[in-house]
Amino acid sequence: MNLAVSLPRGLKLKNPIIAASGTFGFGPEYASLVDMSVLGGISVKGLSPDPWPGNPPPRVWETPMGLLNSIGLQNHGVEVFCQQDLPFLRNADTRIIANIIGHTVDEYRRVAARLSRESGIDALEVNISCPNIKEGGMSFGQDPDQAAQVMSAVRAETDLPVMVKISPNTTYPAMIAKAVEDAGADMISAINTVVGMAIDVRHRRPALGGITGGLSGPAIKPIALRIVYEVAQAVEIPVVGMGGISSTMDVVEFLMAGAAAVMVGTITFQYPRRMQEIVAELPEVISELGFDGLSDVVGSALPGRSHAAPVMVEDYE
Amino acid sequence: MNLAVSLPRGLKLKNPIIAASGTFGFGPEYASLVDMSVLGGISVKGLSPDPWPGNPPPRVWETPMGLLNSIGLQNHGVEVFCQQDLPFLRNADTRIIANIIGHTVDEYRRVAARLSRESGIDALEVNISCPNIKEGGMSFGQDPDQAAQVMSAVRAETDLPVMVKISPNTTYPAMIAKAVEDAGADMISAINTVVGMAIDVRHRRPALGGITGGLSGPAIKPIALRIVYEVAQAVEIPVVGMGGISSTMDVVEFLMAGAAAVMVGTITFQYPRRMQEIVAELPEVISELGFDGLSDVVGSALPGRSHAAPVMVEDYE
Amino acid sequence: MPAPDHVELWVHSPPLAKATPGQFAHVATQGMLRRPISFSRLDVDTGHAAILFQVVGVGTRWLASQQEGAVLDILGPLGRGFPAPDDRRPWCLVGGGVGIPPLLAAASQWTPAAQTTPATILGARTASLLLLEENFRQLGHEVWVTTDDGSRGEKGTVIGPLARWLAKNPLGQVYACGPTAMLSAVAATSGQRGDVWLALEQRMGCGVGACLACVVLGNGANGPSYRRVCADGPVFSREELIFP
Amino acid sequence: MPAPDHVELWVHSPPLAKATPGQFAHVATQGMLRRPISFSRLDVDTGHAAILFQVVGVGTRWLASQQEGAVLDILGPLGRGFPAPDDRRPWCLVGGGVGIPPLLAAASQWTPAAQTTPATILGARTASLLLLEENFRQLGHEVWVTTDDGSRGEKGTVIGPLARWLAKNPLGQVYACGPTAMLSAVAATSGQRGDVWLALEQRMGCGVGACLACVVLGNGANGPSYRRVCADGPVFSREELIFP
Ligand SMILES: Cc1cc2nc3c(=O)[nH]c(=O)nc-3n(C[C@H](O)[C@H](O)[C@H](O)COP(=O)(O)OP(=O)(O)OC[C@H]3O[C@@H](n4cnc5c(N)ncnc54)[C@H](O)[C@@H]3O)c2cc1C
Ligand SMILES: Cc1cc2nc3c(=O)[nH]c(=O)nc-3n(C[C@H](O)[C@H](O)[C@H](O)COP(=O)(O)OP(=O)(O)OC[C@H]3O[C@@H](n4cnc5c(N)ncnc54)[C@H](O)[C@@H]3O)c2cc1C
Ligand SMILES: Cc1cc2nc3c(=O)[nH]c(=O)nc-3n(C[C@H](O)[C@H](O)[C@H](O)COP(=O)(O)O)c2cc1C
Ligand SMILES: Cc1cc2nc3c(=O)[nH]c(=O)nc-3n(C[C@H](O)[C@H](O)[C@H](O)COP(=O)(O)O)c2cc1C
Ligand code: FES
Ligand code: FES
Repeated sequence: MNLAVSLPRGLKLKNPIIAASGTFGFGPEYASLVDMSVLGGISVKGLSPDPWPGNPPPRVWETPMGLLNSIGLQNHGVEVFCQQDLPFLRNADTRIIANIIGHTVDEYRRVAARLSRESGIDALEVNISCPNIKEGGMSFGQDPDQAAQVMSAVRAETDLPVMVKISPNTTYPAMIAKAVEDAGADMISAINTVVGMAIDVRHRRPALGGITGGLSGPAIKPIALRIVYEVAQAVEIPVVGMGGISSTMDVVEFLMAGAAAVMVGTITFQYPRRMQEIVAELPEVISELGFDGLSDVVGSALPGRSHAAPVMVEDYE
Repeated sequence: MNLAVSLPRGLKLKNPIIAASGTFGFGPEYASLVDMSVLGGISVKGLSPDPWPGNPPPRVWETPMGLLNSIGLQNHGVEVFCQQDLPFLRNADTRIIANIIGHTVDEYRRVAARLSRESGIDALEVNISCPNIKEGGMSFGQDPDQAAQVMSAVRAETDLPVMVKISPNTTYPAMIAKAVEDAGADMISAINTVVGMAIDVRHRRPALGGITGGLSGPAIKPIALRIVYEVAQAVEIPVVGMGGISSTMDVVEFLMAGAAAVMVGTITFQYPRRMQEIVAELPEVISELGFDGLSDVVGSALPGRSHAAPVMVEDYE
Repeated sequence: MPAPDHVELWVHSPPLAKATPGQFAHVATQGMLRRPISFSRLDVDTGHAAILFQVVGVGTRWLASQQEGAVLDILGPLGRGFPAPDDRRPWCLVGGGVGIPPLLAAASQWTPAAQTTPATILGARTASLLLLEENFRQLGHEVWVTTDDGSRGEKGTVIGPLARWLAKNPLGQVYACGPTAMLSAVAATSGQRGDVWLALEQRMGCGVGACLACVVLGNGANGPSYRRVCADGPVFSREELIFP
Repeated sequence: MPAPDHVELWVHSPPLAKATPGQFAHVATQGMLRRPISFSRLDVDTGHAAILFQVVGVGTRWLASQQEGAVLDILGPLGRGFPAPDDRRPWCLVGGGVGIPPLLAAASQWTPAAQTTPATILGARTASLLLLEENFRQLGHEVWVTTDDGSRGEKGTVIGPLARWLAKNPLGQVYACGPTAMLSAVAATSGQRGDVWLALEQRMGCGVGACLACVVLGNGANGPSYRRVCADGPVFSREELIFP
């Protein structure tokens, strides 16, 4: 079965499985464990114009079926990335998505501009979950106007396919998605982590150095599916779904909810080869569910689709 | 150890463990399994002025360490409650909290007024997660002004202690808490369920009859703790924390994050006696952690508290 | 193993053994919710109760992996079981798939009406999934079997034999358990007659009537209203229910 | 059991057996994250490696419950281990609690400098928690023991014996592993001298350098910067680190 996915501006993936930003480094870290050429793509760790130090440790904490992280978007900046990491990535036989971050609209613009001068980058993913330091720290992803401003600034600098990664930490994620679509986004990726925290009971304090952190992993899958389902109906552009995927069936859930492709994050820490396994299993699982191809699966649980028809008619279960 | 909790307007609980609304019915359902007199209180299923039918089934679906429900606030209305359920509850040796719901400010007002005429109710819990049908369906809990209007209307009708139960499905839950505090709330309870969904892959459709549902259970504990921690700092009134509690240590996490008492919901479905076990274990756990009493635990992980002091100094772990 | 992927599991528990056929056990496995499973056999003398289930997901897989001697956490018996038949009139059991086991518990306890042979109609998708046929024969029942693919008995559904039995037994009482589509057809086929009892399934939360998760559409005092399968059922009379 | 609640577990895996002492195994248990545990012994000839750990939470409890013959899912060897000592100068191992096991792996591989006896200083909260003392003695080390409560050896911390050893061995090399407070004290006590190697712990995500979870404060090219314990360490030279 052909698993290829065609996305806007000529972005073609071998298959819909992409490594999620921040969980796959810049590629070489996992290279001895994961065959990158099997993946549809990888989204690298968020890149800012200048290096960001990130938060004090501890930076991760386990929760029931979830992971809290307060990495704080530590990265060595777009310049070092272009010089040090891009040469390796150019040789990787997969699509490279650069995840970009900033504290002001101009910082986003600068990163986009810098990356657009380089070869080897196939798409940009704009992470709007960063606090807007000019506007008092509310994240760009919580306000449609600010999100649109970021997208417009990035659009002005690049012809690369651009996806905007939306935050679940806002009342109406679909409204943000619509705003960035109108501002020129080619795709939406959803969702980023959910704000959460844990208490280190023995030490009587918040468990993470950053106090609050981002919740990821299977615990957030229902939250992610709901947002993908809503966004897929609110916008015309493709949605890349993520949040808690740990199995091939999880991927199918996201595809049915309207995702054209998916990203896989936290589970990689426990099972680095899970993405490869999913790529291998996907054709069979899709066939067994009665679909002819990947594109038939996408959106099949959206309103107005084949809802009522169960895959197998089982009179007796 | 004395576990009693004193809350505003003379509301006194034997201990800080309260059964969460919607997970404990009206009391008699669990009476053969749970000794209600051991509990600090019970919050009954949401009550509307007229009966609400709720959503079509299926109404529950399991997710990783979580539960999605789309009960849709089915209830037989406040009048039937007063006639049919209150006589039983009046004889229960625990505090009775009536959870109230409405589709308009006036519906909330009517329920509060009706309940205030009855004896046997110790407090009201205003669930503002209902859609405001006059304002196009945005929930009261997503907008500070609307939330405050509901609280003011309820306040005008009752001298009972009132807690407002806030929703996590909004950008700034603490802002809602502050708004209802200003409108006369005596306490905040947090959090209600997180909007989520699941796909029934075999049937190619949303798993719940209500399409989306509310996520509860351990999966949401980090989300709940973060909101309790923020709200406890934003308001002066006590916070009743909940979301994913399944053990005594979970209760301690909520207390440390600033909750004066807690509610326990979803875990009751699996282990009806878990609340009793927690009440029994709590004194010993609190002592082992080095606290003299319950009130010392409350807020001990908030900024400016004894943070840095670990409970035990372990040079070698 | 009663059929591939099916497991019957006995537990020693005098209170459970006193269940009424049609009541269920709410079994803690892993995950957030218990699993409702009907009793397939009840031995009040020895204090044993059995559940017979198909392995379909994580909970039943875990349960099937339990070793002899394991201690299970079960709430029950829960719900309203089948009312015993009026023993002056003939009765008939209609079971599909995993709806068959609770009917065996009933068949074992109920006495046939004088001068009648109790009838049992069993349906399955295919022969290998047919449960407990021999057990009903051993109890002296007249047994009709249907399979969707005709691999055993009559090709088709339980509705064929049921319609014939109803035609011959105008005062017959019907006790059915199986998938909703089958119960709906049983309800339709039995027309206006009384004494049709249907045991339903629905996804459950608490199992004790507190959460309102497990509802099905029924006839309330003031028109259609939701009824709780766990507490008002799982057994309902046909008149209590509304099928779409 | 090396001490109460401590378990040493051998795995057959030729690639793991080739680890450098100080490297670690990243072990899948349950829950979302793997557990990092250092190698306590390495037998490259038979292809076996051992990890020795204290049961402190869900992951180590699960691991301790594994039966002989179980197949484990381990990533490794990961990280940068201890550099072998310059064999012309004396060296000393300093271990606290569960920091002791990786030092045994080192002690077993390294040769003493000519005319010196390797020194090992072991600390624990109390006697029953002291790990592997006999093993170091069997390797011919001179062993000093300290306990916080004086229940075995000198009352106090490893810093006492270390300061005395450093005073006698101005060119001595130091290899330490233990809780951060101990490593910080070792760093302070060893003053400006070079060849002080410290093995750190930090909560980890990926274990391979990709997620930036496991950082500690270190000296970067342009001032203080975070270093990854999993990929840049867990072993760092004293100069690379900044202790608060
Ligand atoms: C009153 C009652 C009696 C039943 N009696 C039997 C019986 O005797 N034998 C038997 O094999 N099965 C019976 N079932 C169905 C049985 O409950 C499900 O097959 C079982 O819960 C599946 O659990 P799982 O974890 O293996 O599957 P999963 O699909 O992993 O379960 C996920 C969730 O869905 C629920 N669920 C899945 N299927 C059903 C279903 N058909 N009905 C209700 N909830 C479901 C589970 O309880 C669980 O909460 C009965 C159901 C009800 C309501
Ligand atoms: C490089 C390295 C080497 C280690 N070597 C050893 C060893 O040889 N023997 C030994 O007993 N222990 C060692 N530890 C500590 C060991 O990793 C923890 O004790 C273990 O992860 C606890 O897991 P748990 O599930 O039992 O505890 P839980 O507290 O339930 O674990 C919860 C989470 O916290 C993490 N965690 C808990 N304690 C620590 C810790 N001290 N350091 C890092 N993460 C922690 C766990 O990995 C897990 O992600 C080492 C740690 C590191 C970083
Ligand atoms: C340790 C960690 C670091 C992350 N860093 C980034 C990042 O730099 N940029 C970004 O857009 N998302 C980042 N994310 C979010 C993930 O890309 C993803 O949106 C989220 O984890 C949900 O997917 P998952 O449940 O499969 O992990 C990070 C997640 C984790 C766990
Ligand atoms: C089945 C179900 C029904 C609920 N009904 C109500 C309700 O009527 N009113 C209300 O305020 N909260 C209701 N809740 C929310 C709970 O009271 C609680 O806020 C939430 O479940 C989080 O706590 P938990 O994780 O311990 O369950 C319901 C939750 C569940 C699972
Ligand atoms: S399962 Fe809770 S009411 Fe039936
Ligand atoms: S644990 Fe991921 S970088 Fe070290």
